[in-house]
Amino acid sequence: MMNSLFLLLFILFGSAILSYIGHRISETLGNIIVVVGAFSASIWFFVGFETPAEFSYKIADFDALWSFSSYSWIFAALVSILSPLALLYSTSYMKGKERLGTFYFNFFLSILGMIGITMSQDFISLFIFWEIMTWSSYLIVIYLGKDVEKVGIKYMIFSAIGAYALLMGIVLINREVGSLLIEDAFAYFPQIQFSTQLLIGILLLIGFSIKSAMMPLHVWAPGAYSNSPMSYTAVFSGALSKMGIYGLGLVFIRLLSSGEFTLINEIFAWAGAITTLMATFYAIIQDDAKKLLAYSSIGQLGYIIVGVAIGTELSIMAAIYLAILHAAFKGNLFMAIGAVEKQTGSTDMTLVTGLIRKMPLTFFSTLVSIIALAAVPPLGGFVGKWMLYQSLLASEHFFLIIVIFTASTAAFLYSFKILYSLFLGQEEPEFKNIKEAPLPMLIPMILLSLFLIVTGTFPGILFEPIANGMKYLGFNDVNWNMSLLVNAWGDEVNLQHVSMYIGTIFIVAFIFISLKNRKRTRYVTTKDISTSGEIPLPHENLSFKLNFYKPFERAISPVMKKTMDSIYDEIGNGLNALFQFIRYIYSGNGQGYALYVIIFFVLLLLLKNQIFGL
Amino acid sequence: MIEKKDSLAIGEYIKNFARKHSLFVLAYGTGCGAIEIPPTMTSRYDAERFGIRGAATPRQADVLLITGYLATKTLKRVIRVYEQMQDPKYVIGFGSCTINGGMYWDSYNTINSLDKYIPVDVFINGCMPRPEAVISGFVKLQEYIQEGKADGWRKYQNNIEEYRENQKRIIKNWRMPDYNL
Amino acid sequence: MNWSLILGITITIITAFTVGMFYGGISRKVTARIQNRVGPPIWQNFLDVLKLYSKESAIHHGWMQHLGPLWAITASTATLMFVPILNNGQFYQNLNFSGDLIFLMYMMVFGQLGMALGAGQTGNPNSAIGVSRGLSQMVGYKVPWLLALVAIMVQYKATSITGLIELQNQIGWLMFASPFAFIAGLLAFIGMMHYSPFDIVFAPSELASGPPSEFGGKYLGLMMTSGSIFTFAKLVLFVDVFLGGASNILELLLKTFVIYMIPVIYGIVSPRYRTEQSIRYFWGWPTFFGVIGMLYAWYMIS
Amino acid sequence: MSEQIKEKETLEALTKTFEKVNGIVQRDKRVIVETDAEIIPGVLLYAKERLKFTHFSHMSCVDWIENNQFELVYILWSPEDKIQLIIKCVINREKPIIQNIDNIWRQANTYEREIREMFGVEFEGLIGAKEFILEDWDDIPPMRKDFDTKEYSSKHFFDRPGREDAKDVRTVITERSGEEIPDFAKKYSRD
Amino acid sequence: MREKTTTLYLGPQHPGITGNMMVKLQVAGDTIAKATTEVGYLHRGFEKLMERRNWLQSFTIVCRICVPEPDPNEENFSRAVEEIEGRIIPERAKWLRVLTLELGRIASYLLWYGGQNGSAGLYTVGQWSVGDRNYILDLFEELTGGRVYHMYIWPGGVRRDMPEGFRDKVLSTMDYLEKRLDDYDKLMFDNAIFQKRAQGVGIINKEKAIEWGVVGPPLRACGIASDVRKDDPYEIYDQLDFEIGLEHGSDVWARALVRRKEIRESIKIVRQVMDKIPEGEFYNKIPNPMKWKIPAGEAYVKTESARGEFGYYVVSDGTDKPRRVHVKGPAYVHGVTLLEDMLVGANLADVSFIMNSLGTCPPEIER
Repeated sequence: MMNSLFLLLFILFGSAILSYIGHRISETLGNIIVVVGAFSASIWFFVGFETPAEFSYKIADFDALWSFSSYSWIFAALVSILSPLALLYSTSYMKGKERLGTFYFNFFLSILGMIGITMSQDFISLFIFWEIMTWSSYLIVIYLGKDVEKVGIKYMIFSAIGAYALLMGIVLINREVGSLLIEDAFAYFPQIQFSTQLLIGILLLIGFSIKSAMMPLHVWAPGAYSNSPMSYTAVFSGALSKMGIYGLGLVFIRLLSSGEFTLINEIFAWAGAITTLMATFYAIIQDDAKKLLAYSSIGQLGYIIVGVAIGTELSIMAAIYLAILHAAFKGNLFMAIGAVEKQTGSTDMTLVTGLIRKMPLTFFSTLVSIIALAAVPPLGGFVGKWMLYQSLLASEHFFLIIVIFTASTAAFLYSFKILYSLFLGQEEPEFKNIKEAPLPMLIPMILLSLFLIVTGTFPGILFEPIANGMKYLGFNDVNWNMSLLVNAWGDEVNLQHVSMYIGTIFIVAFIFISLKNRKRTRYVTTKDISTSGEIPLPHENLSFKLNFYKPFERAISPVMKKTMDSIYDEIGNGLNALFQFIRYIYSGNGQGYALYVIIFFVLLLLLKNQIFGL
Repeated sequence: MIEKKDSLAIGEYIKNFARKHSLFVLAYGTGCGAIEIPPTMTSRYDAERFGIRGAATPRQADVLLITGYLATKTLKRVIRVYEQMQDPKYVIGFGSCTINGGMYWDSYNTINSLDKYIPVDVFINGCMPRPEAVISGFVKLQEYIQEGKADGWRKYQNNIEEYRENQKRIIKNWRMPDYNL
Repeated sequence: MNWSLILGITITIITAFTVGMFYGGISRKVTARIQNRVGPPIWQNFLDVLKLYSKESAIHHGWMQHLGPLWAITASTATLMFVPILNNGQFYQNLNFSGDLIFLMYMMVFGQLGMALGAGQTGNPNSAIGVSRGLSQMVGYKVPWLLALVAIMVQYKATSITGLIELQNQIGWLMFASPFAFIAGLLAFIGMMHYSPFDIVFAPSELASGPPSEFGGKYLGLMMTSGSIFTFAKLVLFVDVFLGGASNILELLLKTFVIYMIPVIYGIVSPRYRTEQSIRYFWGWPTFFGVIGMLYAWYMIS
Repeated sequence: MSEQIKEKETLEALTKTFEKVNGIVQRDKRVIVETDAEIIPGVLLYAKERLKFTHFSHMSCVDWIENNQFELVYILWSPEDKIQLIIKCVINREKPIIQNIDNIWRQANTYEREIREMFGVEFEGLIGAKEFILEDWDDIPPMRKDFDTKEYSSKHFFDRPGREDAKDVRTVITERSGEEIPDFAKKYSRD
Repeated sequence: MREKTTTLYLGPQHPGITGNMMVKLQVAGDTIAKATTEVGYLHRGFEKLMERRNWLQSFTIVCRICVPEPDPNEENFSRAVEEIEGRIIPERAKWLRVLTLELGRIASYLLWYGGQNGSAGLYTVGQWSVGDRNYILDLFEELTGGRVYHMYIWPGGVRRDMPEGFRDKVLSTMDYLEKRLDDYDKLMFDNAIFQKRAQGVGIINKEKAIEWGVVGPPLRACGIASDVRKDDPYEIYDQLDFEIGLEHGSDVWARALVRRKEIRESIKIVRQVMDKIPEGEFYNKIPNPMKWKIPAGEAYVKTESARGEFGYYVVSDGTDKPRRVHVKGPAYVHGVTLLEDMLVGANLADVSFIMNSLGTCPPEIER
């Protein structure tokens, strides 16, 4: 009998293999397989499921259980929505690249990993899927072969640290609880010794928070995000990093729910807030759009971590809401930047300029995503931020608010920078022949943009599944409304009023300004600007791009002096020999990894009694 | 009952009234006459009483003050700046040099009659005109605006070829983009 | 359709525009008097705006520039809509029941982002530099402003402005009840008004006029309109939060005028800070007062 | 009148060091010397380093079209001794080339650029844009004596009305009003 | 290939520029990577025009060379002519010349107050000082008949004697000004923000200042006591008791302090002149100006203007017209090479501020 869960994984795995083979034969065939596979998996996930689907089996004497909880379903849904869009985008984005088969194989595998993680109700299969996800994503990070030494090694080392921490935690849980089922762990966890609880908690948290790029464990992320193909980064940053959040949510709310762990919660909340602030500052000073978005992702994940770590009803809701929205707007942004990269060949914000008239739809989707990202009403981002602040206010985390609010304000800086540098500013002759991105790239972007616009006015369409999911975490009857936000003190924001008002005034003013002197209003090129009466020479650059926020940089220089990255680099230099050795193992060859995985598991199985049966 | 024509006239009157009482002067000291602009704008003479204030860029400005002689090099910039201004726009020629070259009539580098190159609405004579004269020039301009006579910009649009020809006689390297006229 | 609401909104916008314009005129007059001049008539700003609208031609460098001023006016009137103009007033009720302080804080940035995008589209380096400075400075003054507001929200457990006004009817003005937060808020507010010494954004001596460099005619007119509305909205917000709101229009005018004159007078006698100096200034004393205010609030509730 | 000791010392030092230098003490604090164009950098360097004429006041060029010569003038000032030293040299007008001295005084660069533009004198290895003051100039350098500015002006610009015949303004006025030029005014007549 | 740094045109049409010139900035962030000045927008060919005019006609156009402070031009030209011709001028004329020169210096410094503060955004001081400058211009008007261009100092002396009651007017104006200067001090020099803006900005190295031929207040702000009035006294400066401003900071702030001191010293000089001025002739008659020939010769004369040493090199070939007049204004040194060098690495917000502290005046660069 074919279980629907199993079938889902089967479709994904089958698509992986088939797309690999298909791309060997011809690119078109491969692309068709990719799109069909991706959408059929997604459709199967949303339509074909009989709930509750369950699948249990044994791996080496351990009980394993696959099933979606209402909480993990949110994340699985997120993956299932974002990944087909990203794959559709990818067919066009990756056109003409080499080794496409490998790329799509790994892409599907990491989707499989993510789906697997969300459906694992036991720690061992969670770990296995976790590793599948990690390896496949690693292979994509190094796929383009850029900066493999710096980026790939960093990513692999941090992933390995995370995996080992996770594994240690799992091992300890098994030792103390005697079962690897997640539900069992939750049930028996309060009975074990406090110090062990703490140890397990911290180990699991480290394992998960590395994936969600929390400072100071974020070092791998900027490179990895910006180094992989943008179609994958959309999923990488949008969905894959949420797996960490998923885990953190489980650990914080279900495992460490007793009052003794408030300190850990506080520490993580602060770490999240600092992550947000610092990552925002880093994002501001980036000159490469991908890097900027990578840091911005870290920053946005920081908010989510804060929400999860605070652990109140509203904050969890905010966190999950933000996680979903982040997947949408960051996925969208990475896709848009990818479109720019595809069309112009660069994402260097000091080079690319004035694309707005060439790529209006890409600009539109970037603009919408940026407004959502910057949490400006009336788009969806605001709702999440608002709930987060309210939850912080209600739970009396005052200084935390200041930190993340500052970060959120500072986020305007990079938001503007990315819009201005790539799309606005001078239109230069070298970008004269740029065309709008092809349709397969546009469709996902437009869909995501529409999603963001709708959630601004009616966030309730997301609140419903979130409220469902939160039941699993122990929050019953979560109060939610279609478009009215109410905080703990009864103050409210009516988003429908906001959207309606803004829409009306905007239209009225638009009609006014467009009709006024319509005949004598005209477009002039960006070269015809008031340059103090002088006529600029062709080689002179009139776009202000370089060191865009230099004064701000100077103002924040005291905090930025010793960056985390440089500390790691220094350590890295010290441990060069070790790194060389690790490089020898992680040689960048797929078969090597397979070998490594197999050896690891063989060892695990051989020594299972020694390790697990302590 | 107000006729349509009358209402148009009233509209025109209000427009002109606003235009006349709000003159943004482009901050461009083209010649030595610029030295009398600070006194005109500051405490003793205070041109802001008449709604005259400085504007930083041509896009925002209404009045272009040509403060004295124009070197050929400046003429090019003046034309560019003038064409970047939005209609209606006015030009005040300031000092004798704008009228006929003044004491630099035989110089190889200064033009002699400004209104051959851009339309001038009001000339203020003198070398240099005192702030009182400048203000009276502005008042004259305000009168013309109210009467609808300050239409140099329209003249420029209509006779653009003629002006261009004159301009190109002096500016040898004509490397200017086409502006909105 | 709620026609009375639409009428109310229209009246509010017109009031805000008129008051903002007159305040601008008064500030020009006051500046002139201090500078030993007569100064323009106080309705000069109306003439300026009218003239700008009556300009016959306009240029734009693309649709984002076309939308920029629109965006600004949308945001400024929206801010106005969600700020209670009068306490318990039947007239200026608008939509202020459906927003709160946090919402307003974000709403206020909305217009700036739009303006910044409009200015960015022009391709004028002056505009871009102005925007870069403006946004940087914004992060500067947002910190004390935030501290002040959060201190108040925390202390009185209310994020809605209506709630704060009601509260102030009972306990007196927050200006006295939370003095430190008030100081921080006021200092940040001075920065928010973009008068000297915090006018580096528009610094004519190096940036021509900064972001609006390329805006002329109707666009500049719309920007000036939006600016005066926004000024009024900010003033009312400040009065509502710290000065107990106003129960009639005269009281409102009086209070807002007093608050408005502080940055104006301060601006007349100060040169401008450089961007980083201004950011550091805001992260100095104002933030210090904000933190004190916060601790005070904390002390008061625990 | 002072003894002019330092002035004489300066002159002596210059004339003794360089064969081709000769000059006079004009008056208090004024020394003027002439030299050859080839050794100009040497003389200037000597004056600067040894005689402490550290301040480069001015540099000029005079067109002696009758002799077919350009005269280059370097004016130095000694802040210590408070003496002004004028060093002059002549170069051929047909082939006006001289060594550039902006490595001795950086600001001489400005003067040289101006002289290059206004007289067409070439300075060897002079950096800086060719155009300094004028723009798109296509006539002979304007400060040369054989350049007629009035002719250029009437050719390129619209002539100033009333000046076509270059008449004395007073004549024009009196003609118009029908009066006689008064006797006291005739004394100052141009003709 | 497009440059990476942004090109920013500061001028010619720009509110931040002094006069009509252009500084093209290459900006990286708000730091200036390269600055290029371009002049010539005000070139009238004065020197060529003078060669076409006879000696007295030339005298009427020299004052147009530097607009903010025309008197040093007249002084220089007259003195050059007198030196070549060997003409001696009456004692009273010398005092009157010093009077106009010092009044002109005060007027020029008052204008500088406006520029320096305007570029820092403190418009009030500028409004006051430029308004108060009108009182000096009134004095000029009464003395010379001209508000901006005086044409007062001419070869042989000065054109007119002091009118009646002029002395009291000068003295009362000086009293008024002194009071006003205290007001400016309160708003400008005691202003913490102004100090923050000015201190440590636009530093000229002392050695470089000598090497590059910096003159006037910028040089004195480097701690070098150099003033033509003291070093090479002309007219009757050696009979007057005055000090020159001397500071050691070499930055904008030091230059401002130097000027603050000097404007007060100028008031002192004006008072002294009013006290000590001798009676007598004010003008030695020159021959028929239409036929006035000056013997062949040459002279380089210099005057301390408000911005520094103002030099004229005049060559006569024995005819009724000058052979060559070459003007060296202080801005000639400051406005091109020095400015280009100083702006590199400076903050964008300080460009206009630094320019104003140097007192760049384009018309004397290109003439």
